[in-house]
Amino acid sequence: MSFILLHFNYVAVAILMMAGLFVVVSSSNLIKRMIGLAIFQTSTGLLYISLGKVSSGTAAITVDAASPEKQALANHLDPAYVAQYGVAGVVYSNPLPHVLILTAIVVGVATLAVGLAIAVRVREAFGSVEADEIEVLSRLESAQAGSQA
Amino acid sequence: MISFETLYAAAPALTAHAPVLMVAGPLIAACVAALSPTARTSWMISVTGSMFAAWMALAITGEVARHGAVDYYIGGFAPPLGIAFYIDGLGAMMALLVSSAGVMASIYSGHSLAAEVRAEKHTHVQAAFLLCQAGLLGLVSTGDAFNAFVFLEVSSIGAYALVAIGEKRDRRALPAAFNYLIMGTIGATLYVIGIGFLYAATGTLNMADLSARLATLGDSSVVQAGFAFIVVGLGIKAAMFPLHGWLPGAYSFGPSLIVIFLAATATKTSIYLMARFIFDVFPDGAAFGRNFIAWVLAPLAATAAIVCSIQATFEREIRRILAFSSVAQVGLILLGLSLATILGASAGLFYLMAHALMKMTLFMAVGGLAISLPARRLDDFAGVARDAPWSATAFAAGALSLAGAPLTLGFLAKWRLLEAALNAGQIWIAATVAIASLLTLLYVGRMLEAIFFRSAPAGAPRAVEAPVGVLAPVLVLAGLNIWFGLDASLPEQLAGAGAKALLAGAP
Amino acid sequence: MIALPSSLNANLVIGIALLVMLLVVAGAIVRTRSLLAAIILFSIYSLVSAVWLVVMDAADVAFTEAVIGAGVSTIVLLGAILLTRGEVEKPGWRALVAPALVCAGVGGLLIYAAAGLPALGDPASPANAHVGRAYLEAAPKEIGAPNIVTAVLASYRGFDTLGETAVIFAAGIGVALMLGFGPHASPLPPAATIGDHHVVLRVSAKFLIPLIALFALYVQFHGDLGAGGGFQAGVIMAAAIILHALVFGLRDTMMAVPPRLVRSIAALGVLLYAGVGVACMLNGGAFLDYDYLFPPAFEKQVPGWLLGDPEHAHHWGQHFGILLIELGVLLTVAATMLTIFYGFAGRTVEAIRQERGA
Amino acid sequence: MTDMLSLIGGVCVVAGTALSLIGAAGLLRFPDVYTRIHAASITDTGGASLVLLGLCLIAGLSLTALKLAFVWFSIMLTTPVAANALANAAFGSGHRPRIGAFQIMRTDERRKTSRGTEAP
Repeated sequence: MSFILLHFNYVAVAILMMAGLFVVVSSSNLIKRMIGLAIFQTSTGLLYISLGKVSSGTAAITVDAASPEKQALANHLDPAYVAQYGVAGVVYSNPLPHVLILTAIVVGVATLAVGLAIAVRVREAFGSVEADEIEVLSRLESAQAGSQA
Repeated sequence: MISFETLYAAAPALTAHAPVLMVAGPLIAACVAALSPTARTSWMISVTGSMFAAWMALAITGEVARHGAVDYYIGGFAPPLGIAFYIDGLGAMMALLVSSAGVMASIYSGHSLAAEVRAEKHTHVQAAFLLCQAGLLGLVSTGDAFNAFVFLEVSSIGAYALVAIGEKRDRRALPAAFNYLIMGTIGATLYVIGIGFLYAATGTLNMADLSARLATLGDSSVVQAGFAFIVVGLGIKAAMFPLHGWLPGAYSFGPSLIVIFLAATATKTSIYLMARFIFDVFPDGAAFGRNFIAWVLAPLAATAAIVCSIQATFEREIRRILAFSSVAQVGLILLGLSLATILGASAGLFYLMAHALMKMTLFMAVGGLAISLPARRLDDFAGVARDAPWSATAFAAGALSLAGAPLTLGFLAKWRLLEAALNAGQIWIAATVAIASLLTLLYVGRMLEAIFFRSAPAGAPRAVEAPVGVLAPVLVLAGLNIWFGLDASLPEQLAGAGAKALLAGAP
Repeated sequence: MIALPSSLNANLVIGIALLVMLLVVAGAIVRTRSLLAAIILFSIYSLVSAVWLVVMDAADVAFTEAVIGAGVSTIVLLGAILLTRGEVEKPGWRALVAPALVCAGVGGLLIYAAAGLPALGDPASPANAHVGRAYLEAAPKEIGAPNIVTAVLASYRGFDTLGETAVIFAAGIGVALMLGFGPHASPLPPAATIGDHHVVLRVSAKFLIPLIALFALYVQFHGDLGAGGGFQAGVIMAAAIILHALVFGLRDTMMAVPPRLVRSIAALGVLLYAGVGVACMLNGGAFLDYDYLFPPAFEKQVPGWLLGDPEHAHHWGQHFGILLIELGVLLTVAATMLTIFYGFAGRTVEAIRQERGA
Repeated sequence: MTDMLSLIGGVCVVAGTALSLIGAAGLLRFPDVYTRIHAASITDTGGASLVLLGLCLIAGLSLTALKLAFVWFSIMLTTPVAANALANAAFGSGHRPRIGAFQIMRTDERRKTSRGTEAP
């Protein structure tokens, strides 16, 4: 039971990624595909953050040793646990995945913006944002490419 | 006989910082280009930035040849805490390849861009191009797995938009760019997932540290999944068959500036990164690694070489022929690497460089012709040789090299591949290379027949010889195709050093 | 199995509840045919995941996800469906078998790996024990910023952040190339015709915009003390200007903050960041080694009171380095977000027609 | 004393969440746009206010309480405006209430409005 609960997040993240990927590969609508892509990328972030969680940890912002917050944090915890896994008497969550995912989120929004801008231009050029309709129009054009020139 | 040890040595202070300057140079140039007032100034900045990067790459190559791999700790923090650049023989070879392709493309863009993109956009186009270049250079020099992702995205985001601006000539550039974006992003995201798994297993992102820790870790489901995600993710980016769906569209409809640059570098840098992971990061003895090479990589590469060559034979649009040919050649490069011997890897890397050179020549020549000729189909290029003899000659040099005609670089490349395959006892790989070469001959023959031996139908628009600014880099590259075919010591040294760096300790 | 302290359990339950909510929302996005609904659901998805991130102690990430995922992404998506004039997806999937197989394959691999991953919150897992812990120990001594995430982001992995700023810059260029040029870009769009009935909105917007800008500055300069930093601040700053455009019309905003200027600021931000790196190099350090930001001779001349606590004096370079590069990030992010907004909002229906005719 | 404050604070938080829950039910069950906006903004203002008040009481007189007060202030500033703008926009685009004084409209006028007028 405990194993399932403590691995639930990985399974949930896997399903979320699949939901995003499924939308990307199966939907014909360009905008919907971008939404799927955004979900796929966001879920990747959730995987990293799961890896960086430390039980009873706090956000990686240094807590002053003398502050009341530190006392409050320490009150709930097993001193042996704090001594083994804490830094200067406080247990923190791992900051590295947070940094990586900050980067990934920003990269995600950059991709989203460029993708949607292209989708808007596709709509202007083809009159549609449905991939299958655009494909038909493109095929037609390929078949007669150059003949109008 | 040119030797890199004696070729060039920059000032020591410059050499010490060359790895990061090679990336920061184009990055800074990109900002300046975006700020510059006119199209002309932005072009000059672009050329300057690219040349600076090439200069730095040359300095690094000399340094690596003399003293071995170069390390650079960014921010002064030693890995694994900080991000470190690590450039060995392979990285130096790739850096030199990317930056010289950048120089050629940027010089070429001075004239070609004017025909393809509205002048007011030029400053931004050059900025995006420089960012793309900076991204690829960062990718080949970084020693940090996550940093590689960031640079992969820097180069990709610029490339997506640049492919899309091909819409001025052909609106099909837009869906092609969209497709490229979707596939590219899926690839990059899968790569990130793979890195996440490796991080979960080892707690580090530095490639050297990863390698050391993975060696002690043994097999686990997490490491295997990480391997699979990384390889599939980079496989998409490298247009590895059957994940190459984005490539023909992107190469067919993008403006020449970006197509020639991407054709020479984009898939190659992803192959580089993949090879880094397969041979360097993952432990040599890992069963899944060997199984993957033997049962997945090599068969897929062989299929690509055959199937896409056949596809290229049946395509009607000239740039699509070249694009499918690229997928096939990626297959040949991977076949060389999959031999996993020094000889095989050096043949694969030699082929990689040769292919970059010949594809760049071909796309440049076609782009030069397309300035005056609003045509895409092969039939429309009928008899072009009479109107534009220089462009056609350059095209012929590239095409013959692609087909592997003797006295060209392509011949040597194919020969070494055959040799390496036979040496490793992999007869079927040698057979695949031979069959793929024959198929190449078919579509190259079709293209050359149309351009040289057919006459243009009456009333068809006639091509005009490309302007000198376009023609000069094309002819230089065409000349290199022949020159290296006669004296291949330069690419041979690079490929040999790269293979040694990649397979340290292999037979 | 490690012995888990009891306090994890409340967090664990909340975390699982939020993940279930995420699953439900994701399912709804997959099912719905309405694009508008999908966008709003995506916004909800981002917001719920931001809450989950807070539960997982990732305050900075949660902040970013909230402003970027739920804020900017939603605005851009809404702009896109406005411009593509397709609020409803065409019924029917393109194909189901192949996508389902692809997803099943990837999902199977993910779950195969998940079984081997360390339990949630395992303090001894390799991920938490190796480099992550090293940062926690080293950063207070070497960098001096209380927020370790900022220390790692801006200093240890500052090069990643430079790359990320370049990605944002590239996205701004990309959107400008796609949407920002053309016949419609030079003349300003027509003044907005907002009726008098939006008087509440206008009055409160006048009040809110300076407050939002102030908050952005707070987030910016508070970044090394608590959650926040250049990215979040940049987005918030852009939000203040976007609010102005939404309420008072794009024309007025573009007159106050011209698109050309905005695009230049984006480039200047990256330039500032890279410039700090080069400055460190010129002073004898490595690229982005802020300890060398100021030449040693210069540092000796600075009066002691300015350096503050002598114990922390050696963090001076790090402190100012982080401040400067965060400023670069702020400039680029704010300007790029605005460029993206201008790109989508400026492309009015008239402009499209004009471009087609041209 | 502190315990007492914490207890009252806890009660406030619970009451606030309950109010939010009721608001969510209203959002789902109410018949038209306006009543739903009403339910949603009650959640935002009333529910959030109670939760924040409760948290203030638990935190005691500290910097945290001040920050919470700022949060409350900005919520009070934004959500009513947002609700107002939403209702305005809904009205502008032709939505008419299904209950209340506006319901008494002539049948022809009801037919003219494009969306959301017909009684279930």
